Amino acid sequence: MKRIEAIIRPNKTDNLIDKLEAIGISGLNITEIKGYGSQKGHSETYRGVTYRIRLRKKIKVEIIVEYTEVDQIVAAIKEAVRTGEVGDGKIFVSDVENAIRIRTGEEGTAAL
Amino acid sequence: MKRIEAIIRPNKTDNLIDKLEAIGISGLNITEIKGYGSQKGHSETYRGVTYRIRLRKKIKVEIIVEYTEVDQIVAAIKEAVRTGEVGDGKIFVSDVENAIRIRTGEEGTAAL
Amino acid sequence: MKRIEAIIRPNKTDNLIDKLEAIGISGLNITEIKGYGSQKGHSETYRGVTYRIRLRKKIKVEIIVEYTEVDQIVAAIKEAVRTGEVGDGKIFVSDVENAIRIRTGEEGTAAL
Amino acid sequence: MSSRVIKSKFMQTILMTLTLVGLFSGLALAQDGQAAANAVAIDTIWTLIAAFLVFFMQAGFAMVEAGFTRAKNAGNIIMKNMMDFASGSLVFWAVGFAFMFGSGNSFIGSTGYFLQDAFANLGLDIPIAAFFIFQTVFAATAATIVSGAMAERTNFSGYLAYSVVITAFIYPVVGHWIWGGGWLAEMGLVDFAGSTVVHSVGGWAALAGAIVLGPRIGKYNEDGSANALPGHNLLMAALGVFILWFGWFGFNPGSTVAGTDLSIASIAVTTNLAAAAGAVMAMIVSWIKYGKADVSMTLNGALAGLVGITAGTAAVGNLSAVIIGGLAGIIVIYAVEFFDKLQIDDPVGAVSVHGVCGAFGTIAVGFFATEGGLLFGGGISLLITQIIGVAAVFVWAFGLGFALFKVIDAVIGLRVSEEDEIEGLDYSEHGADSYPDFMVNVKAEN
Amino acid sequence: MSSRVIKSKFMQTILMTLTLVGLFSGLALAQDGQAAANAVAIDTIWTLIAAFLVFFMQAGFAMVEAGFTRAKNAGNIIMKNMMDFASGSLVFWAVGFAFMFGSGNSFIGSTGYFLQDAFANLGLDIPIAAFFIFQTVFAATAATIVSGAMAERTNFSGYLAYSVVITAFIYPVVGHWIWGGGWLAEMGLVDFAGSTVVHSVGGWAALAGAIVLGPRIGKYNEDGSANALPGHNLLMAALGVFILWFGWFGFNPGSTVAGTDLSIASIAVTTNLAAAAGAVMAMIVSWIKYGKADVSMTLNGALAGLVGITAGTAAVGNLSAVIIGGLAGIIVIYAVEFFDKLQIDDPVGAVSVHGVCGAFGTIAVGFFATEGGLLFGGGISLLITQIIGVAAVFVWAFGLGFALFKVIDAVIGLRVSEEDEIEGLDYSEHGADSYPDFMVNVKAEN
Amino acid sequence: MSSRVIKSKFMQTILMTLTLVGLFSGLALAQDGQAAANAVAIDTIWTLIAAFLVFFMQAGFAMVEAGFTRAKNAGNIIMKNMMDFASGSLVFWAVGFAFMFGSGNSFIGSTGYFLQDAFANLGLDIPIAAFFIFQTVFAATAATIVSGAMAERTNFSGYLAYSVVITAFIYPVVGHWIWGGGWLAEMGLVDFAGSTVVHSVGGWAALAGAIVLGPRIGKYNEDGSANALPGHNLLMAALGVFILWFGWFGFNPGSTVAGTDLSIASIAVTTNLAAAAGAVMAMIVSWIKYGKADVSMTLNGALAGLVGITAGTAAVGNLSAVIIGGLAGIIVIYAVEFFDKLQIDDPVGAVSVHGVCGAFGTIAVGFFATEGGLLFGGGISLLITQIIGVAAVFVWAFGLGFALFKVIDAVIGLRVSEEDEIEGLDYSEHGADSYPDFMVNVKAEN
Ligand SMILES: Nc1ncnc2c1ncn2[C@@H]1O[C@H](COP(=O)(O)OP(=O)(O)O)[C@@H](O)[C@H]1O
Ligand SMILES: Nc1ncnc2c1ncn2[C@@H]1O[C@H](COP(=O)(O)OP(=O)(O)O)[C@@H](O)[C@H]1O
Ligand SMILES: Nc1ncnc2c1ncn2[C@@H]1O[C@H](COP(=O)(O)OP(=O)(O)O)[C@@H](O)[C@H]1O
Repeated sequence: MKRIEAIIRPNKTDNLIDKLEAIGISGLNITEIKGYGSQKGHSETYRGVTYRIRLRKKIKVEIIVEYTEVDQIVAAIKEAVRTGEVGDGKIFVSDVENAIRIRTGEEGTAAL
Repeated sequence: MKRIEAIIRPNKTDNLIDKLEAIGISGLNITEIKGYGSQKGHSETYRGVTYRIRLRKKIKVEIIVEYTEVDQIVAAIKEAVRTGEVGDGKIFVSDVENAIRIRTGEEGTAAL
Repeated sequence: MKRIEAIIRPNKTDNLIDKLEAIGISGLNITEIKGYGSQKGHSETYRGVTYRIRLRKKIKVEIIVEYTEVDQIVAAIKEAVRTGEVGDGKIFVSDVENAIRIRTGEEGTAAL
Repeated sequence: MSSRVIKSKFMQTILMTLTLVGLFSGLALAQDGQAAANAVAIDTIWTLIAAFLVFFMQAGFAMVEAGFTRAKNAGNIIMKNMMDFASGSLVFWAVGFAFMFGSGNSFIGSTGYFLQDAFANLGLDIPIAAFFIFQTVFAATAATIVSGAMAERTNFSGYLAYSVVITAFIYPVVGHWIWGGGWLAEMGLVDFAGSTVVHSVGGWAALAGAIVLGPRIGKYNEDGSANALPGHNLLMAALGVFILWFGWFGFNPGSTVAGTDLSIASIAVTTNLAAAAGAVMAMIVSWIKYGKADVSMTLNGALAGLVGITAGTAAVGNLSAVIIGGLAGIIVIYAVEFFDKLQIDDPVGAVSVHGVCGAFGTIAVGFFATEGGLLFGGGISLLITQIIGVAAVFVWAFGLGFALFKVIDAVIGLRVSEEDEIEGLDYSEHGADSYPDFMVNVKAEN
Repeated sequence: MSSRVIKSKFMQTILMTLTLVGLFSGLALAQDGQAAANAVAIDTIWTLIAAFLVFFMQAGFAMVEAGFTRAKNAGNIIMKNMMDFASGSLVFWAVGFAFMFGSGNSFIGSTGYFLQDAFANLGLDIPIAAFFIFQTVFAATAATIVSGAMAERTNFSGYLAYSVVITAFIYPVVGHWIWGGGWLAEMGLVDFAGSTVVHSVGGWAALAGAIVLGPRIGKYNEDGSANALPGHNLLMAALGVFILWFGWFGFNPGSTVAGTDLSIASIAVTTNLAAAAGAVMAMIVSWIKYGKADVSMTLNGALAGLVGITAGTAAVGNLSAVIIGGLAGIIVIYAVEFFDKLQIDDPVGAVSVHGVCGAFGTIAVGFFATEGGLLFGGGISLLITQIIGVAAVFVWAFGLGFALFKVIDAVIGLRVSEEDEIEGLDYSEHGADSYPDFMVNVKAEN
Repeated sequence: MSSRVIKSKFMQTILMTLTLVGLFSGLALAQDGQAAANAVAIDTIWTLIAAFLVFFMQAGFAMVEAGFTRAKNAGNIIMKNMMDFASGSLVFWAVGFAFMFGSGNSFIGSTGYFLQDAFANLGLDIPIAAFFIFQTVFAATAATIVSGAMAERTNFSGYLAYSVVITAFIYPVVGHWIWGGGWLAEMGLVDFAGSTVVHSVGGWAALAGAIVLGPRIGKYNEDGSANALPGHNLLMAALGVFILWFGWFGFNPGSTVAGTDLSIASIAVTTNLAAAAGAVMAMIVSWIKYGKADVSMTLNGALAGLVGITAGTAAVGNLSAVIIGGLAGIIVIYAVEFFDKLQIDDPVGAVSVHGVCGAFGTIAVGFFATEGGLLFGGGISLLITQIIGVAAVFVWAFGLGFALFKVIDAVIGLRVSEEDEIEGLDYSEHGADSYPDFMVNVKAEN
């Protein structure tokens, strides 16, 4: 099994879920994070003091899938969230050993 | 070392920590996430517009442990959070290469 | 590629980012989590009922890097956030198979 | 000079004098007319402004209750507070005011439904409409108190049903007893602005509601100990307390329904001193008991002082006000703990603040009243009257409230399902999320 | 007795009588003076206190608008509400008040810029300053209504420009027509506290603004259906509604600008009953339509009832007030849906609440006025006048508003860039973050 | 006719006339009585309502301070604001009022502790209780100002100790000097509603507190530059400003303590114009300086305008009010930057708003007063008096405040530990979490 993590722009979340729903993804998780990268932050002012915000709000979408599905999903993500501007984000793929569905106790692919 | 991630119902968090405390877990992390799965979302209405919330609030509990402890912990999680209804969640197990305790610099199992 | 996750005290976040910026890290992610560990929680009182908070607020900093950079970064983290008191946190290192930059489609090290 | 001439002169003079006096009196009356009309206008604007301030207490109650409960129920709390006032305004107009102030017997009034009566029996100079709006906002206060004690688990329809009945009947009847010329008024009960009429009625009905409902999921452990279910926004709760304190300056001084009655000034002073003393003592006692100055208890202490002084605000001196307020601030802490021990779950402390401190304040008048109070040589009779009043109102409000909630429970269902309670009433009752943009902790830490 | 003596005596008596009467009258006048001065003082404090309450409605509008929109724009909403009042206060002082109440023709006034005039034409007993401050807060209300409909996408400079023009010109002209002795006043239009003058003017300008701006990104789908962009804080929105309701007790009863006019009491009652009925009916209808009692619609319903009764608050009976308020509470729901169907995006429902219900309330006077209303045998003439007034004000406020927004769009730019809108106006317009400590959902769930 | 008869007739007539005049006068006096009583009632309700509005400013201060600081200290801020009012109410009753208004010398009063005196020296018509409650809420305002400058790092016990002393002594003494017939009153200082008495006293004590405490952790860098520690809730801060503005209509017009004094109307107008001008100018200047219209500075600008006009509100014309308010709105921005450069950390700008603009406003009277002001041909003497007053009060309030804070620091400890400050005062001082349901950013971004 593989873990696909996509760091994306928040306003693309809906697009992405629509797309993944369309290709029949059975489950995923969303986490709110702050990202540091080539996309620079911006400056705010508060009571006469200007300060730089170097982190940007990002969404991490995490999906555990059969390794055979990775390519299709990665392609779908790219399609759904790409704008071509700096800050579009990354996809990371890593290994997962096992998955267990708590409700039924099923393990492995059956648990997804 | 292994990473055990349990995606659970928020209202089971306490139960789970109690249980893990009881079996002597030394540490864990809690993250608030939103999950998409077979458990469907629900509909809300705002000013005459009804909209579907397809994500559910979930808690991710993450524990890094010696690989020998995995089975016991997985069993404990199942016991603590299972209701038998759709949406109970999943457990994912994956590999961790090394752990370092910042305070002491200890590495590996000693760092947990 | 490796994933370095550092669980640190929230008030050390700035220090850490400064440090990592200084050694030329190209990107990272920040997540707010709650941690359970040897550092005990504290007690609060509300309307005559005292209750124990056993989780502490922590920050998880996650960086995906070339495996050759791991040691330097781990050392930098230790330097930036260590106080020597219980609760300084942990660093976990694990494997990542691939990284993709959504904007360009670049893969592997080039995507970082 | 002939006597006739003298007589004539005398007559003339008398006549003229009489004429002049008559003329003068006529003008004087006209005069009197403008000054008297001014006096009525002064009384009217005073009563109205006080009514507006008391109306604003609705916002205070809503903020306190919402602040002291969890984010997932905030929308439901808004709805309860908004609707008990809105529906209460309508039913109090329809029947409540007639039951309370209509002519009738010593138990209940029975004329003037829909305000279709001059209410001459009240002998008011100000327009009946001014008195009516003032009484409307009072009635709504009694109703809204209950909301807090029943927060986070009550079926919205059931709450609406209850709220209509308390404003239409339970409260007006007590009001008639004490303010409408009923049997307690005849006994000489002193409850100037409603420690008992308003606050205790609300508080005891709240007690009945909390008992019938049972505690929130997770509030009490199997060993009987209580868990904290911390309120989600102390700042809003504090804002609510400030608003209530502000509104109380309408509640107490306004209860003269006369701005020409200069005791409004000393009433404002006793009100403020009691609230201050309540807050200070609650802070001190909580500090001693829990090791730290407790925010929510201090806020409750201020309210306790206000409720406590409400009965005697026009009857006691400043020092007595400080003592009454201070004692109320202490009592409220022990009352909160007491009900927790009985596993009666009252999320905002409504029973302790309004029921217990309302009763305390009413009885305290028997001790502290400068006229008739035991401590000022007035003997024990006032005290006995006060105690009778408190007891009678407890029996009525708690008893009727209990019966009502049982009936509602059987007919409509008083409590939401366990699943809905966990999910939060905002979603289950209103399909809403009060804070969709904010990350809300899915599980309070513990 | 000689006739001379008698005459003399008679003369004497007459003289003395006259003297006394004179003396008496003099004193009586002095007397009269104090009572009359008191009456003026009563009217003055009433007007001022009402003005303060209406001022406080600014806070209510800010909280409602902020609560009903997203967290990323809260700071911008604060700024708009603060600045339309602040700049409005200045321009209304400079020219608006003169346009509205100065002597002039039946279209516009033209004396008394910068309050440099006695405004004898108004025939006021109270100081002109009292009347002026009361009118200032009214003018600012009209301006601030627009802010809600244009929320979350308007360029701040553009908004400022608009807000100056409405307070300086668009509103005062309508005010002159109806309250300043203009042509609609001459026709006998009844708009006691401004359903049309204030609320409709604001509402129709808001409509123009919402149309010129276009909907927020993501509000409507390609198939024409609407998405919910839920407001970020229902508790603050509810607080805002309570504040507005509170302030309305200054808005309506205060519009007598006389505390000696005892109709202030019945005005307070009709105001409250209409608001209550509006909230109740909106709750019921939303419950039926959407399956659950909708929080935001119920809040809007209370406001709709208030706006609806504002024209007729002094002219209709209590039952009529309940009916008008209740109908407004129903109408507002259908109006919100109607504008959504037209894809006119009004985040807080300002057009529906203030424009539509303001017009409805004004026309309702033609039916329900106890004097002159169709239903009370007054014939159709008042109704026709009311309809003419509503139509004329629509043409003026919508027309001028539309033109103005088009000009601003061309010159300054009315809408922020897409990127700025997504990022939020707090950052793009003010470099700020209203809630830096809280985790804010980066994407509302859907 | 004999002269005797004539005499007799004459006597009779005279007698009758006198009788009648006496009768008339008696009645007239009775009459006079009602009108005079009405006048007292008008003054009393005006004073009370103003006092209630000023009381409500406590909520405003609490919201502004909480909004402008971080979430982890919100509960502590509530407690400070609640307790300085509560304990202040008690000590001002006990001694403060006697020091301020009791008979005494030109430095301090010394009769009427616990209000045990008729205070005939004040020559009031209204009940002393009315005057007392009005003064109580003023005293509490001075105290609460300090809280903001010392936010986020002050030991709660230390704060309580300070707050008792300022209300019991520091403030009443200045009050005596200026309003209690003391030496500055004798010199003819004009400080109508307290730019100096209330605001500068609070502001200079705040300055002392901020200096003794030192800056918050992380506020200043080693190179002397400042970091932003953004307030956690701009919406609450804005609500607070609206509440303060609202309350100021009690603060300034109420300071006539007479509703029959019709200058209340023009006072309300100057108050509002100055606030408006302050907000507008602060917005403009911040826009120019920082490139964007700054929310928190604009909010401060409105308050600066209000503080600035408070001294001269009854003495200056409308245009002068606009100028004073506008200048205050500019000054406050430079003052905030100035103190930041000195590394005096004042989280909410209390020193700049209340201290600096209070002093500015007092001096401005010397220029702008229509009677006695330099610009209106009144010569320089008033200006000199004003400057002397400002200087004397600075020395007193800053000096005594500084000494007091040093003593508290030595005895109780004025500042919490570094660990507690990082954790937040809600936990360390009160064992509480103000927002347990919300995810709170554990580190503000930067
Ligand atoms: N090395 C990394 N490890 C983890 N996350 C990263 C890394 N580099 C970038 N990210 C995440 O990806 C986001 C986008 O990266 P950025 O460099 O700004 O733009 P782009 O992806 O277009 O090159 C960052 O904000 C951060 O959340
Ligand atoms: N493939 C997946 N990858 C990651 N998380 C998943 C996946 N499938 C489900 N989840 C998580 O598990 C939660 C529960 O899954 P769901 O299918 O609703 O119920 P159940 O676990 O009972 O089958 C989801 O809300 C989501 O958070
Ligand atoms: N086994 C573990 N798995 C995951 N996270 C852990 C584990 N143990 C500790 N942590 C995280 O590290 C934090 C610090 O650990 P703690 O034991 O309190 O102190 P220290 O790191 O100084 O030994 C914890 O709060 C928790 O977030």
